[in-house]
Amino acid sequence: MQHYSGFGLLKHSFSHHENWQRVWRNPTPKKKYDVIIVGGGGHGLATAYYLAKQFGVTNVAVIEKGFLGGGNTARNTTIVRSNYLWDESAHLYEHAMKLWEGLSQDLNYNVMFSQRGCLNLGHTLQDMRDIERRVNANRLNGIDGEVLDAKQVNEIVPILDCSGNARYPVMGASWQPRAGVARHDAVAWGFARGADMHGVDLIQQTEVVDFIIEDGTVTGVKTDRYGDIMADKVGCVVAGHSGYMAAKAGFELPLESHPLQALVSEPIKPILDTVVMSNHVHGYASQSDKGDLVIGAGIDSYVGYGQRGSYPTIEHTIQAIVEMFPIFSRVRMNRQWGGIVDTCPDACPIISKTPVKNLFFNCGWGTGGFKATPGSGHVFAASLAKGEMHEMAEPFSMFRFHNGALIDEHGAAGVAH
Amino acid sequence: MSEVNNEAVTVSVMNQLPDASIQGESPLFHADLASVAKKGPKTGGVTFKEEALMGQITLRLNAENADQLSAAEKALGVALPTQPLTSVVEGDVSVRWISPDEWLVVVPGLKAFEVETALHAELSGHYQVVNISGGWTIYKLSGANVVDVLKKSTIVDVHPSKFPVGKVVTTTFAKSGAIIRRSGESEFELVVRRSFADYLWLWIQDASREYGLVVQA
Amino acid sequence: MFYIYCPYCGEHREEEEFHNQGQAHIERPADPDSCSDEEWGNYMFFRKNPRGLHHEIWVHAAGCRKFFNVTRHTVTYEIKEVYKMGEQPKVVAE
Amino acid sequence: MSQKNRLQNGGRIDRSQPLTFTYNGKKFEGFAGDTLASALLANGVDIIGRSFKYSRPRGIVAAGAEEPNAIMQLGATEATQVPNVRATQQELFSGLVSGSTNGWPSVDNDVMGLVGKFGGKMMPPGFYYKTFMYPQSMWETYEKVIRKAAGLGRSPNEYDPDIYDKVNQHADVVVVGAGPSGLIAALTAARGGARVIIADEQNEFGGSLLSSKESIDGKAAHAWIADVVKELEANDNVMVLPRSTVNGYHDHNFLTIHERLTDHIADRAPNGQVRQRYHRVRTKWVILATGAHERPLVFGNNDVPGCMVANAISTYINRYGVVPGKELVLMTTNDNAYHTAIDWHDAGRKVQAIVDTRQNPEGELVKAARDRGITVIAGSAVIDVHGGKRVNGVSVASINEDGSKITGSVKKLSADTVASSGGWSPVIHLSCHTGSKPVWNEDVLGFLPGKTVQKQLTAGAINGTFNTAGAFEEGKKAGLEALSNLDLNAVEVAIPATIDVKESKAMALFHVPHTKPTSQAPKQFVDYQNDVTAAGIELACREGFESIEHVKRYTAMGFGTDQGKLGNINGMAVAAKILNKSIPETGTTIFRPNYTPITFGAIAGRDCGALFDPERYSAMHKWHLEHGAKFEDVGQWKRPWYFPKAGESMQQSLDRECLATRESIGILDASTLGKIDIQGKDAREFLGRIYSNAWAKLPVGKCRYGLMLKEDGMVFDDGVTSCLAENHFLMTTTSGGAATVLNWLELYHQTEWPELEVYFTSVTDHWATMTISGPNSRKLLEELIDSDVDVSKDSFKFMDWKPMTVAGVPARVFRISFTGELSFEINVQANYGMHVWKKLFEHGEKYNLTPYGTETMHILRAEKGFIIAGQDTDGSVHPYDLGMGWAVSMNKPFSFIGKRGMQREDCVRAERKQMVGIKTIDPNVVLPEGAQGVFDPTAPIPMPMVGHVSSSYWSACLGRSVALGFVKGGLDKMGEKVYYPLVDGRIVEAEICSPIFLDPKGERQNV
Repeated sequence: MQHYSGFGLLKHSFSHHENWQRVWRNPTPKKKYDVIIVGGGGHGLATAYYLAKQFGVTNVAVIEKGFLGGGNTARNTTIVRSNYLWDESAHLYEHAMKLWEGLSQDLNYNVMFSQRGCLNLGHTLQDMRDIERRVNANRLNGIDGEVLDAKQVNEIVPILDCSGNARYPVMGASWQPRAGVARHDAVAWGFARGADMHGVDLIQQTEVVDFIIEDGTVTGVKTDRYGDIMADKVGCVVAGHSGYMAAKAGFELPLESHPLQALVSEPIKPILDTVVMSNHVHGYASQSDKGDLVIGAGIDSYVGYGQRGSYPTIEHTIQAIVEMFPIFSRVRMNRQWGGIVDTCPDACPIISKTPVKNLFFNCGWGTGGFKATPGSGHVFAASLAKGEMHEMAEPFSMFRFHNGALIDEHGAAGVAH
Repeated sequence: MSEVNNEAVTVSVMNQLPDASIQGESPLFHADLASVAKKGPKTGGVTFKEEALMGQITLRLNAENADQLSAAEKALGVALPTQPLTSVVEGDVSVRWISPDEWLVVVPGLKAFEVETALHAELSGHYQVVNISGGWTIYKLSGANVVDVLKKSTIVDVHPSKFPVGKVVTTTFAKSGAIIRRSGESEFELVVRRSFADYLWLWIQDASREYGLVVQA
Repeated sequence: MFYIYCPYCGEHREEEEFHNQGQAHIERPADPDSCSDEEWGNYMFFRKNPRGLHHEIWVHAAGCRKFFNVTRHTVTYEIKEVYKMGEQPKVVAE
Repeated sequence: MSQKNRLQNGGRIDRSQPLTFTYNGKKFEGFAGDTLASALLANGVDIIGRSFKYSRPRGIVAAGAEEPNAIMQLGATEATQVPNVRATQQELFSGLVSGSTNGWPSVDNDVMGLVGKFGGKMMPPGFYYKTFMYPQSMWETYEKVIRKAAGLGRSPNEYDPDIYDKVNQHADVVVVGAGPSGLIAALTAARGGARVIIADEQNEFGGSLLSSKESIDGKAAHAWIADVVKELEANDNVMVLPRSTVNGYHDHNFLTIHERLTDHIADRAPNGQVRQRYHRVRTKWVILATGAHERPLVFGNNDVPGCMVANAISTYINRYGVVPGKELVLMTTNDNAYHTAIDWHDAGRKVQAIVDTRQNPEGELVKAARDRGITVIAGSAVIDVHGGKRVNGVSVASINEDGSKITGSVKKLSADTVASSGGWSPVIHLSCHTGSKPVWNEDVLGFLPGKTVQKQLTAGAINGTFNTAGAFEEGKKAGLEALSNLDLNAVEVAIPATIDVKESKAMALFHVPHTKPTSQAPKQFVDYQNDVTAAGIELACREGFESIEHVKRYTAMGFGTDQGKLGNINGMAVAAKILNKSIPETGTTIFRPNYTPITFGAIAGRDCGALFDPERYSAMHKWHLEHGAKFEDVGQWKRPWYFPKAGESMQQSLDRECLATRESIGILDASTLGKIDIQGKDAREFLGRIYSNAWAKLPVGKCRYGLMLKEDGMVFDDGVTSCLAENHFLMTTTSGGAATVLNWLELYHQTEWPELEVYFTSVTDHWATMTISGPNSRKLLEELIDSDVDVSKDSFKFMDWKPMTVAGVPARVFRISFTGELSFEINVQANYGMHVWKKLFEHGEKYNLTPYGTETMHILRAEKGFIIAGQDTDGSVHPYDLGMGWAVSMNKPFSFIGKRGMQREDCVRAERKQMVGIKTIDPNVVLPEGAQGVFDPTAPIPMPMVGHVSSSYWSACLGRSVALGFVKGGLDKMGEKVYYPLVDGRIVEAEICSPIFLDPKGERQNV
């Protein structure tokens, strides 16, 4: 097993880096697995990793139609925070946060998790009430959080326009110091490498075209490249494509897939040291280690699988960024892109059994999936291993949309994220 | 105050105007456009005028109901434009198509109640007449650069081939909305909501700055 | 950004004038009181969400304020058909 | 330094207009018509920056948008700083101040360069994923160092003094690119009567013609270009946009064009002028005539300053009169690049050799070069470059036919400039923006635009048609096709005469072999800006990053500000080679907007600052301003929040406003409430379906409060609706909810119940609404109405409305109350609102009529336990949760919206959070809104929470705090304790009580 370290780098530099091992194998799938994970994004890979590493289920395959981590994992704005309002989601995201805090070491792969703090700005009295409510709830749930006034906000982010002259002046913010950003691709790769090390087969460029269902129980999947592959349990973790896959299994989900856009500026020297988000002015930004301002746009209103959205969404976002950070007016936007986010009516995910026995879905993360990656993978793995939902996953059953036990996180989910 | 009764509909109608001794204040009243006009430039690419205190009436009815159409024509003295996005002008009455079952009737402010009453008197069946004179005002924009200002402000195509004289479009205007009617080659009328009037006035001043803005009182 | 034909105004307008209102042809159950929780939940929340042709409602919010149906491809974003409320689509998924 | 590389004659520069500029603190001179890059090259500036990872010295390699290295900081003042401007695209102006973006203490002597030299070996792709992990606590420190090293230029730290503009355009045809194909396409479309926009990113039209000595119709190309532009400009239907980059191609043929109006004149736009204008274009057809970028070859040390793309050198010579060196070695896989050697030679400088990778090159250009006495070394390649801060020589070796191996010995040649050409990559970026996947073409050796659903045509080099004659033909064809698609008649356009030069077949070579394996060879750069080498790509593939997307992400290839315009295809070729696949098998290359970076300010346009979002005002707004109101943002409305008198604190104002209202009379501007006029015989039925309570029997002249629910049973708006006449109602909504509610009504009417005869019209703005509230309000009202109108207790009851004339203005007066006091809501036509408002004050002075704002309104209603939708509701509470079952009529025949939803399993369970009053044990403690309640404050974290405080105020009238909030099962827990552990460590003890703190019997409003 190849351990990564600075010393390893030095050693390999003497052999011109010719002897690095593959980070993962490129296996031909077996006929049957204990668990098949459909979807090799961050959540699917994390699920496989924890299944193998922590729950001892190593006869596992992850089947990915494209390349590992190529969906929303590759397209998000990398924000990690756990300051959600309701107990159920706060516990889930905080569970993820705790895993984030040791993830690089656990994976022996630097996911560059940078706890630089996150400000959620308030611009109206109601914003401030919501902030106070959320921070109070966070603290009683054991999640770090503070309510700041405009002056304190300005001390943390001097370049933010905290004057009273703005159309919607900053009145204050919630502040979660442990929040931050991570290197999104590295998260997928780190989990993939870890899963592979523990024996998980990562099958790329292979699309699951259907489920094999007998008497209401899933027994495997049909693939475009390797035909039928059988499994005792199947976990479907395909984000924006969840509705499409659910239809294959014969049911609908309470979600819609929408375009979610993001953009980056050209790289500039370090100037923004925290994550700044504003629901009201409707934009958020952080600065990557490479120097790009990473800016999230709002979600487009229509169902869209095109990985692109409408231009006014980008315009509104940039107006918001210039409004919040007037000094960025002359900085330039480099690139924009879009992801496909599967959004639930209550802005919370679905981690759930389904009408098909042994078929489990983990989806509906909407705009907030990245931050939950390790937590989502962990509780989903626990659920798959046992065949019963983990207690933290329990409230996120898809059947809450029948009985009405929704967990409305629109406020905390915010702009996007 | 009267209650209009006809076979099917019972609605409350009132003359909402006080006597002439009380001056109405249009949405831009406080901007004192008369002084602005006096002090400001007399020539420029864009000319602005608030057609203040006009009477505006929303009329809703079924355009496929010939009886209602003729009743409306009788009351207004002009047939409703039933072609989408068109308008008619007859004397001091203009009617803008808003939607297949909605028109905006614009008359001099003092005539609004009379027209309202006439419409109630003539119409029957399912219809709605609402005096909205206080809620809207009319901005008249004209001049050589009027199209340039509109292109900054609205997303509809204002090229004469697509927006001929007489056409009416309800659309966005900056971050608000307007009912835009081309009233001449280089003249447009914008019907705008009262509460957005200041914002739009600010916008128009900004958008026309490079061409020179002439304000008429 | 979409360019949407409003069947009431009779011309194309920019997407900014419209609001999307979600999947079309969802009928409110005639007798809600007799619905089970599951049926009512399905009506409120469960959606087709297709990758392909989607029948959806748009409203010409900044224009004539009329609601109408659009058949749109959710990958290419092509609008295949626009039709009024109460009408059925001619272009449907195979 | 004088302009040592400037030619005496030729080019499109104006030698009579010298311009002085500053680079890295030193003054230089260039000419009008120069770019910053051409002026720097003219002055012999070799190093313009340091590379980002290895800190290697870098020079200018290209002449346009594809330039990866010459990334400059611009700006003479702090406020006008612009980071990351490509010197190749920045026109020179007098007084331009520029500097390199990396390098310390200077680009010429950079300390990090040493680190790069020795540490570089430890920085293969992905090195940071493999290290900096231990100890965990050190990451923040490592990160600071990494961040500092990255980032290119810097943001200004002052506000932008310039203004930006946005214009909406509509066209029949947009032609992107004004090279030969674009010009002819535009000319054709324009002559046919189409509305045409032609945009080009450069200051001059002509595209590739500007870089060559080619003649058109027997005259100099620029003369022909001038004629075409003249004709286009004279046509009213044509918009000619130079200095305008089509940056994005969006769905349904929507384009964004970024026009730079003053960046070529000065740092800051001349007074009052717009710096940049953004065009949002909807067009029926798009003709992409975007040309092609030449690909450099990948070889050892190919980043030493002096290494350039071949055609860039021709551009500098022919367009700018600059020869960027003395001794040239050209390496090429094709005939076309021979132009560069010929141009160089004809400029009087030495061409050391043309190194042609093909075994037997023989085209007209090869002959032309040989005729000039230029040495052509065939079947060979430049495998290494020598020199540090400037090329001083190259190593050349013969290679085999497919370019995979060195076959002969290595020979050294002296040179200060190395040009390379690996062929041309069509500029397909825009066609990718809408999701179209490009297709590899073996003949072109490049990607061509793929299938698209957009109405898109292409012409010229984007199709791999690289000769001018072909470009003209395709331009005309595209123009005619657009006309035909537009149902316009075809027109005659003569194809200008060109001299056709026969070129022989090019070789497919991207990555030049070396005597050593790639991993041990000198660094062979693929992506200059991100320091991605061929060895790095090979390593990525070896490690299992086999998808090209993985390769790009692992190495950062293509993620620079140039978005891989030069490097992506070479990188794919390197990956394909090691994976033993073809290029198309390796993947494809997808580009996203923007084609080149765009100023944020330009995208924001005028929609920032005061115009960021409309401010909505009521008819009495000016009065509020004049009376010192502080405003609260409610939706887009500016509502008076409170009216402080001189020296008053906010709390003092509120106390005064509250007491004045309860003791005598207060007045609120309530105009912002949403108001909807509803008429029709089914209006009543409709209300019954949309509200939770009953409307069937509400008599004319009466008002009723209603809750509006979503289908899930949760409250989303509320308000009073009045029966004006049998079939006529006036609905009020919350200020923020007006548009949502109207849309909600229309949604249900148009999509569910079109058979109901009812019409809705917004009258929010039409009525000015003012509420007088307090024991003296009737007295005041009586003073202003006609004496024959009876507003006494019995004839004008609570929840009645009446028409009357107030201060001479016809009004509808509603006797409704949100304060619990005797209240009258006066509605008058908004143009008379100010008149009535002022009259009320004239008469109200003696009663100490006190204006109050939203905050006092909130306090007064909270004392009465009235909810504010949106503050006390959050989409998760139904009427029973609010203790408002009285506002639900379960027996209505129609199953109203929300009825079924609120009966779902979870909605009827016990222990739901219910709204109650909360009385702090210490009456002086005002709970913060948002405080979370617990039953057991000693429980460990996570402490079970039972509900939050939604409204909380100091009540001057009661002399204590009052609060409304949610408590699990609260309605059954009256008198029980609840605790609020606060952020500051305090635990506030409180008692659950009725939400009605004041006048529980409602006597005050019934007087």
